[in-house]
Amino acid sequence: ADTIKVGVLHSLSGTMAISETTLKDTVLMMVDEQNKKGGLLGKKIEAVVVDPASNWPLFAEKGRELLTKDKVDVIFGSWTSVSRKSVLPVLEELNGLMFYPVQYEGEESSKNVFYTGAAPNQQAIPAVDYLMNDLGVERFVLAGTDYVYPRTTNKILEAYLKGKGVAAKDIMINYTPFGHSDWQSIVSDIKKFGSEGKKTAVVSTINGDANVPFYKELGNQGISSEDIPVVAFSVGEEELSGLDTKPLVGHLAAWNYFQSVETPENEAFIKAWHAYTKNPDRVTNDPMEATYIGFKMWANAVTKAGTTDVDAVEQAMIGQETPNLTGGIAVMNKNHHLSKPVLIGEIQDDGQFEVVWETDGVVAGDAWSDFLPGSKDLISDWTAPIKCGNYNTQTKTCSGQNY
Amino acid sequence: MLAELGEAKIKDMEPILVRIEAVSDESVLPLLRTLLNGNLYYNEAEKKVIGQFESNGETYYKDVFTDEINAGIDKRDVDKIRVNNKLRGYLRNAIARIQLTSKSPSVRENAVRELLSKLDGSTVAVLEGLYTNETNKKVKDAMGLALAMNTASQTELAASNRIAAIEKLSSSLENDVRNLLTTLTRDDNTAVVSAANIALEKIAQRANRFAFVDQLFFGLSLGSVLLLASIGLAITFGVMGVINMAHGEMIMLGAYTTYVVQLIMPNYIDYSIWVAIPAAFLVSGLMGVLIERLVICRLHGRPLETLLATFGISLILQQLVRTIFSPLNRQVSTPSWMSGSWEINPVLSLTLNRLYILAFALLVFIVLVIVLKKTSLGLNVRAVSQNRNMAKAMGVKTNWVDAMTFGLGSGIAGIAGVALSQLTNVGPNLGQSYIIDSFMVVVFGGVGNLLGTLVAAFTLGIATKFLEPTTGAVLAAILVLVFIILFIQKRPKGLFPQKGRAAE
Amino acid sequence: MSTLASNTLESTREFFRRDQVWPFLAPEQAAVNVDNQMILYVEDLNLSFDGFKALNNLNLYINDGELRCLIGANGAGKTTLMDVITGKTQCDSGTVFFGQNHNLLNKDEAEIAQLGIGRKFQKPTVFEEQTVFDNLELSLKTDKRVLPTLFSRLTPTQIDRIDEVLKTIGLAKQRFMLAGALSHGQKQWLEIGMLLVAEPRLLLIDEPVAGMTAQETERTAELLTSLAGERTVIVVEHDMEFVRSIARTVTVLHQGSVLAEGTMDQIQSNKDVIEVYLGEEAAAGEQA
Amino acid sequence: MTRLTAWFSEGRSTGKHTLPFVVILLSVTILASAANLFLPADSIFYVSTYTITLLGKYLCYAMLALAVDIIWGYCGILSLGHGAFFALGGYAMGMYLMRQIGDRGVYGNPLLPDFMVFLDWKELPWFWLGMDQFWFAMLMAVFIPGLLAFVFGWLAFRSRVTGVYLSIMTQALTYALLLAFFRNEMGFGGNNGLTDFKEILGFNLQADSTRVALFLITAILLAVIFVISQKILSSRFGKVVLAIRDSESRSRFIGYRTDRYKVWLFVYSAVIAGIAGALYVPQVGIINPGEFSPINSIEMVIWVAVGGRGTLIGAVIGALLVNYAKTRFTAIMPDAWLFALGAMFVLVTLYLPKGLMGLYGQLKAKRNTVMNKESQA
Amino acid sequence: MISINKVDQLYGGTQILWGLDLDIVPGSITCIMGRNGVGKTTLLKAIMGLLPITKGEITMEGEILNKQSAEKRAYSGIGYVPQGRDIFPMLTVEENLRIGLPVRGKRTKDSPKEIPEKIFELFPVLKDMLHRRGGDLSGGQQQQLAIGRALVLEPKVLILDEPNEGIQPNIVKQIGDVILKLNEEEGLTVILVEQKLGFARRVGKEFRLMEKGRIVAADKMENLNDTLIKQYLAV
Ligand SMILES: Nc1ncnc2c1ncn2[C@@H]1O[C@H](COP(=O)(O)OP(=O)(O)OP(=O)(O)O)[C@@H](O)[C@H]1O
Ligand SMILES: Nc1ncnc2c1ncn2[C@@H]1O[C@H](COP(=O)(O)OP(=O)(O)OP(=O)(O)O)[C@@H](O)[C@H]1O
Ligand SMILES: [Mg+2]
Ligand SMILES: [Mg+2]
Repeated sequence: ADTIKVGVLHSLSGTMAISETTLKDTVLMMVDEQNKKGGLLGKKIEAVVVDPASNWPLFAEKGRELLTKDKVDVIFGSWTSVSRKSVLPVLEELNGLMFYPVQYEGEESSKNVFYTGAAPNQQAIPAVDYLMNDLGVERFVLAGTDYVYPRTTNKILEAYLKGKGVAAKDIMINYTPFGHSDWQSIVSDIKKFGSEGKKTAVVSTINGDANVPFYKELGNQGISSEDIPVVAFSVGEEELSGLDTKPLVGHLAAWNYFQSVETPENEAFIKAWHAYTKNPDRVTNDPMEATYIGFKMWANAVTKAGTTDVDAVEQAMIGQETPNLTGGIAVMNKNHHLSKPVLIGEIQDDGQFEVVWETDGVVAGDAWSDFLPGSKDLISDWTAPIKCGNYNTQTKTCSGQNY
Repeated sequence: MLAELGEAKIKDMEPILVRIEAVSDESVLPLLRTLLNGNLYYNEAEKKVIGQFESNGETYYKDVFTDEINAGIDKRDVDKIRVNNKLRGYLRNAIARIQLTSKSPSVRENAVRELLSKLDGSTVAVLEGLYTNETNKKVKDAMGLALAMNTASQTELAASNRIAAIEKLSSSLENDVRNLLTTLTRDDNTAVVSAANIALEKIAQRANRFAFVDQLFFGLSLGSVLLLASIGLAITFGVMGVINMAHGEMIMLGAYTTYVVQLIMPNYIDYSIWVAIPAAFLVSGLMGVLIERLVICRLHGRPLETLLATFGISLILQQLVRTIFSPLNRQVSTPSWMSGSWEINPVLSLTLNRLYILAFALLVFIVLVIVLKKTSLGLNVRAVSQNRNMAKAMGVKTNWVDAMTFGLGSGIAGIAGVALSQLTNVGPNLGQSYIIDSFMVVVFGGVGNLLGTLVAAFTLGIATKFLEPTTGAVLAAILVLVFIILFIQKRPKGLFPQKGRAAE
Repeated sequence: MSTLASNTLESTREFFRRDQVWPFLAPEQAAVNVDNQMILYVEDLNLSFDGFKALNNLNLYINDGELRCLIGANGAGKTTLMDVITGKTQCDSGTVFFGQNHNLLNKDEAEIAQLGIGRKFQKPTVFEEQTVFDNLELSLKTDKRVLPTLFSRLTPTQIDRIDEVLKTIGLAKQRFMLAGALSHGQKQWLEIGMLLVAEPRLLLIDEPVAGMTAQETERTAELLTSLAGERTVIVVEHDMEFVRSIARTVTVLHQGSVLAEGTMDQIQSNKDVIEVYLGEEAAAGEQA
Repeated sequence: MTRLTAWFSEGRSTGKHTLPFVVILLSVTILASAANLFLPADSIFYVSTYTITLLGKYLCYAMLALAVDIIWGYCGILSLGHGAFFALGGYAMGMYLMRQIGDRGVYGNPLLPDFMVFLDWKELPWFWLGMDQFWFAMLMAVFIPGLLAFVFGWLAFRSRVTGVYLSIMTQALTYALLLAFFRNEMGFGGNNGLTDFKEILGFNLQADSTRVALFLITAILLAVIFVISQKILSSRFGKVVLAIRDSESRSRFIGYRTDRYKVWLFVYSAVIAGIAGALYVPQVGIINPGEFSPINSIEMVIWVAVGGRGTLIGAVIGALLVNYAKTRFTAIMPDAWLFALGAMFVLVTLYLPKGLMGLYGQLKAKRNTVMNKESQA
Repeated sequence: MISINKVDQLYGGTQILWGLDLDIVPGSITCIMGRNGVGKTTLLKAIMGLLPITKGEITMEGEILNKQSAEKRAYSGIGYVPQGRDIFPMLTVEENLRIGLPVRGKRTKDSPKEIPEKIFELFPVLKDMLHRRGGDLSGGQQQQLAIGRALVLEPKVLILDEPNEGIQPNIVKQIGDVILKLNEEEGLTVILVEQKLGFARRVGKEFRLMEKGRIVAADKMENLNDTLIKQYLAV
């Protein structure tokens, strides 16, 4: 082929369009920039955009379409876990390559996927540490949408908190359906739970759209961040842009990236983004950085391998280093997850986050959580001799491979 | 000292603030408030702190003490003095401590209540000093409460004193009181423990009553949202018989209209709602008329086809909004008079936005009923929906009636959008999330019966909210659905069925 | 307590009655018992709609094989009576027996129809989107349960029967036309045809000659008289000429109860009937 | 039995589209399969596995559309919840496929599917028992939808719930199931559903031959169901069903217990939907609660409306066409495809009141009149 | 008054009216007769504007009606009592009658707020049933309501399609009287489709016989003889 093809598999319609459209634009911007630099291996990069329309089986179908019909060399895509799980068998069957840019529950490592978002140990655990150590929080509300990511994260956190001596009655767990919009009772429960004398915080894994009504209700019921801070793992700059943030000032989020971090790389990135979208008000967020890092690493890996052949690129990827937008260097580990710094930010009234805490160095993403009984013995290592995504260190076996 | 504040790191700020508090009186309040709001800036060059203010969309800087405008300064000259949660907590308490001597009794009372959970020795000493001289009854009560709390918690005091204090506490609903009593139930002194238990019991009884009111309010409020969302559909679907899948998008248009109105008048957010309501009615209503004239009017006598066409229209409208406004959610601000809550007592507070929306929903309902009952439109539209040809033969301008009715239903959906924009996302999927509930409400109430829609909305709202605490949100939703399915078996035509020979 | 238990037991039994759950297990319908020469017993029937008494202590007995005319002012309750008999409307109190052994009040429309009670509605109702022929086929006297219907085919005798009826009702040419496209009068005829092929024991006919020409009215009269004897016919009609041409016994309803009953002549000279129904002139005119 | 054979051999009632449909369907599928298996990938006649999978999916949708049409087009019961039956069939198949993974899951647990290990379940819930047997799972794929349809239909039709009330209740049904299956406690994998399947009856699901086989089976079953449905609907049972659509109360007055007819037709339709779901899952590789979403069920109705309600062939064509349009549009104009699809729905309703089959009918009528005129001249 | 010129009408593919000509004399009562299915109702609907005609012209007092919508025609003074009554079933009797008030307002120049008492004088039942749903009335009551409803419009021409279907004898007579009275006292032009010869003879002043979508005989009522009846009305 005379071009290198990059598939973009992000929903442009349906419920997930809100989040995913931005990532499509990010990939297109990266492709643009790379082409301005002369492309890759002397060829132009061509982006192929399809719309899986927030319909999970459609992700598999569109993934197959990209790989067999359009013959793309790499795919950037997916947001929800289920969409990733849906394309995964297709990727493995057709030996495609995908970069997945969103924080997720972990417990997965595929040869054909690189996970550039945060694993639970890169978001949840540092955040809880911060709450306990810096804010003196003793009671926790784990509020989430009822799906795998919150379930897993909360399981991990529960185990972690109990390990730290938090009593079971000081942990309240609550699940709500997708798109839940009537938060009155839950917020009032949280308020009650938080007014029993001990410093309380909410750890929120509430997904997507449900956040706006949740925060509005928090504001209206007068729960300020000083009384009961909320630390969220799915609320970033973009989610806040749909919200009047004045009542939310002081609530927290844990990410690997904030737009407000001042580094030259970030400044350049934001500038490029504003130029690309022709909108000086567009915000940037963590999954965009993950996409950015993923794309850079892929480009480097292709250059290093001298080909776009998936197996070669996959091996070349491991050990790739790219500067983070927030400073420091991101490294692709053997388990296809990144090492990244973890930042905790407070919401400001301009919809940005103010970093209030960060890890000293980078944290390596953990494919398999150490806090879950099923997976504490599992590791992932895609280099010889193990070459396996779920290797049991006890039984020294590897299971669940499709090839 | 102030300059230090400007240069200090967040970690080092607390001691500075303590010093500031120690030397000052009410005159520093503006400084602390500005800092609390995050509007305090530091001018490096002049080594001065100044406040940032905004009006008419322009930012300017003022001296926080003198209110003198520093004209020459712009954004680049100043750095924000950042605060974090811990500091905000400290600031709030500091303000309260300073305000204990404020002239306004209500300010004093709030200050006391603010400090209930932070009763340290020095505060108590200050309170004791103020208590005797306090003239205002309410403030005095609050201070008495604080002092009683202090007394009750002092283990070295005589049990009888403490018990008396506990009895005094049992009439309060304050959280801090309850927390204190709960700790006292673990006291060494058994008499104190039993007194605390009795007091807690008493408080719990009162609190439960209020909790019920609270839940009822949640239910009514959810009901009002359902009512608003479905009332337009009760017209287009219930009365006209159009299976209007684009109803949700009409709501969405209303919400986006609110957004645009706020965009146009950014400095009058508080009044924007009053513009947004008629604007949304017009936008959605006109869109409704357009849809009716272009599509629905050609589908007379084919009600099921309206499902197909309006579904297509809903897809188009969604994508239209996505193209124009981007797929991201838009930010709609809440006017200040609608934010916050109406605190009736420490355990019962009703959020203002929901209160207004409840009232608004009822108002819209009543106006609509009057329009349909008192104007010929109501009669004509029913006649047209029952027998179009005969209505024509009786001189009813069926085209006009159809367009007006559909416009009315859509317009009301638009108004609902204004209200919903205050509660939830304003995004392209807004409509989708309400369409199913809306149909459910209309059908549950009985198609073609506005009163049924009202009752159904509130029934479902209240049922959901009373189930939720025991079952969780997901199960509550499922149970309500199952309940509706079973209920319809008993009453196959909804709560208020159409009766009579012709209804079969 | 025990009554509660037995009640629940009873209702559970009712719930799981095998003939209701599995249609093919339903017992064959017992034959109609007409030992007393009487086929329909309507006793003390009461029915009110929002306070308005549509049927008021109505008593009516119909002999087997009789042709009975039912007349009465508009709104007297004739159609409502038929509604009650055919199970369309539930009455407030009273009894309706078909033969001596079938209580019609606890049966639904389909059961009643299967017992052999056919009805023609005041406003013609036919299956508009099916052909005239199919309309008749559906009405044939056959096993109407699900499985037998699924596997049934038209027998030559049935086809002949339909053809015959088509001729009788004058719609032979329209046999493959959609019933919805028929004119009002033609629909009336089709509905009569549907009654004929069903071969019911008791026919309830609500205003058959409305909208028919004089000749057609005559033909209808002939048809109905020929049916009587073998079948029992109850006709409601306002066309006095028609009623006279067929009537043996006439029952007059008024405000939900029987006002008078007797031969046509008796009725026509009855003062009350003249006052509320026939009108002075009409009665006089008819007698002249 | 003889009655059965007689019933099938009877000529009068077979629809005139049946034979051509079956012939075209089967020959296209067989040719496509052969092209996929036996031609080299660079041949111009080669049909890629992608296309085969896509076609297989379309055929499942066609079967589902058939189910919707039977109940809506012929009996006038607008079900906005057929996605529920489809998904239940799919889940039955998904559970079987999940159990087939055995210890090849990521956690290597021989008994529990990954998502259970992951959420720390200790043993298999009772409703997963037996699902490792293909025959049992397939039985469930038709039994569960059928049972649900029976219970729901029996309740609803007996109480004479009709029209929009019924439609919205079916919608409530599927919506309730959606919420229930989203719950992780339910033991069906929550939002993620069931995925990562490996084998069906010992055949590798990723092998081309397995895919082709599934595709062929789908086509054959579609043909069979089509013929049976055509038979049922053109029997007197079918006429009764039409009569119920026209005027249910009149049908009762001639002695048909319409509720039973409706229940059985509803069950039949649900079973077809269940079969479609069971065939769909191995071909797309995932089943999750999204399939229960009310919007999906509405879309099914729309396929039927586009194709032409009340003709079986119309339902099939509608499903194929709309889904093909969706596939094409989402690829060619990812940003604007909703405009195209939406406009298509609006235009079809306005200009083709009886769907595509209605258009076909009109064209034929026109040709006939032209021909008549010519022959008269 | 109304004249119809060479009108064709088709339902889908089948032609019902074939070049039909008809003249309605102002102030007369014209009775249209014919067997079932010859197109009487179709003709009346075409006059009212409820069915489009494919060819020809319909004029009323010289004004061409063809392109006018039915509601315009109602304002021009045509009142219609359809076959099968077509009451608005879920509206109360009162509402059924009120529907026509705006037209009446335009036509009589005094905008009445109330239903004219005249209607209740003609049909006293309606007064008793004022708050009952139209659909609940008995067949005959509905028929009376339908006529009353048309009269609310204060029409110049009243079209009646088999108005006596299902009406008790004394009211049949009364309806006849009403028609005659309105015709005589207010000069109302009436077009009446009627099957019952007796009534037609009593009320009608002119007759038109129809067959297969055409008018085949037209004359004064006195001249309606047995040969014509046998030829066009017998089966
Ligand atoms: N569902 C109902 N609700 C209220 N009133 C009703 C209902 N059904 C019937 N009625 C009333 O009951 C009375 C009897 O009606 P019915 O139709 O039986 O009269 P009928 O004798 O058949 O008259 P007609 O000869 O005019 O057809 C009427 O006054 C009617 O208004
Ligand atoms: N909607 C329709 N579609 C097709 N044909 C129709 C339709 N309505 C009526 N027809 C046909 O038109 C012809 C005339 O019907 P019309 O109703 O005008 O008859 P009519 O003279 O009023 O008869 P009747 O005395 O029975 O009322 C009939 O043969 C009928 O079959
Ligand atoms: Mg009657
Ligand atoms: Mg007629």
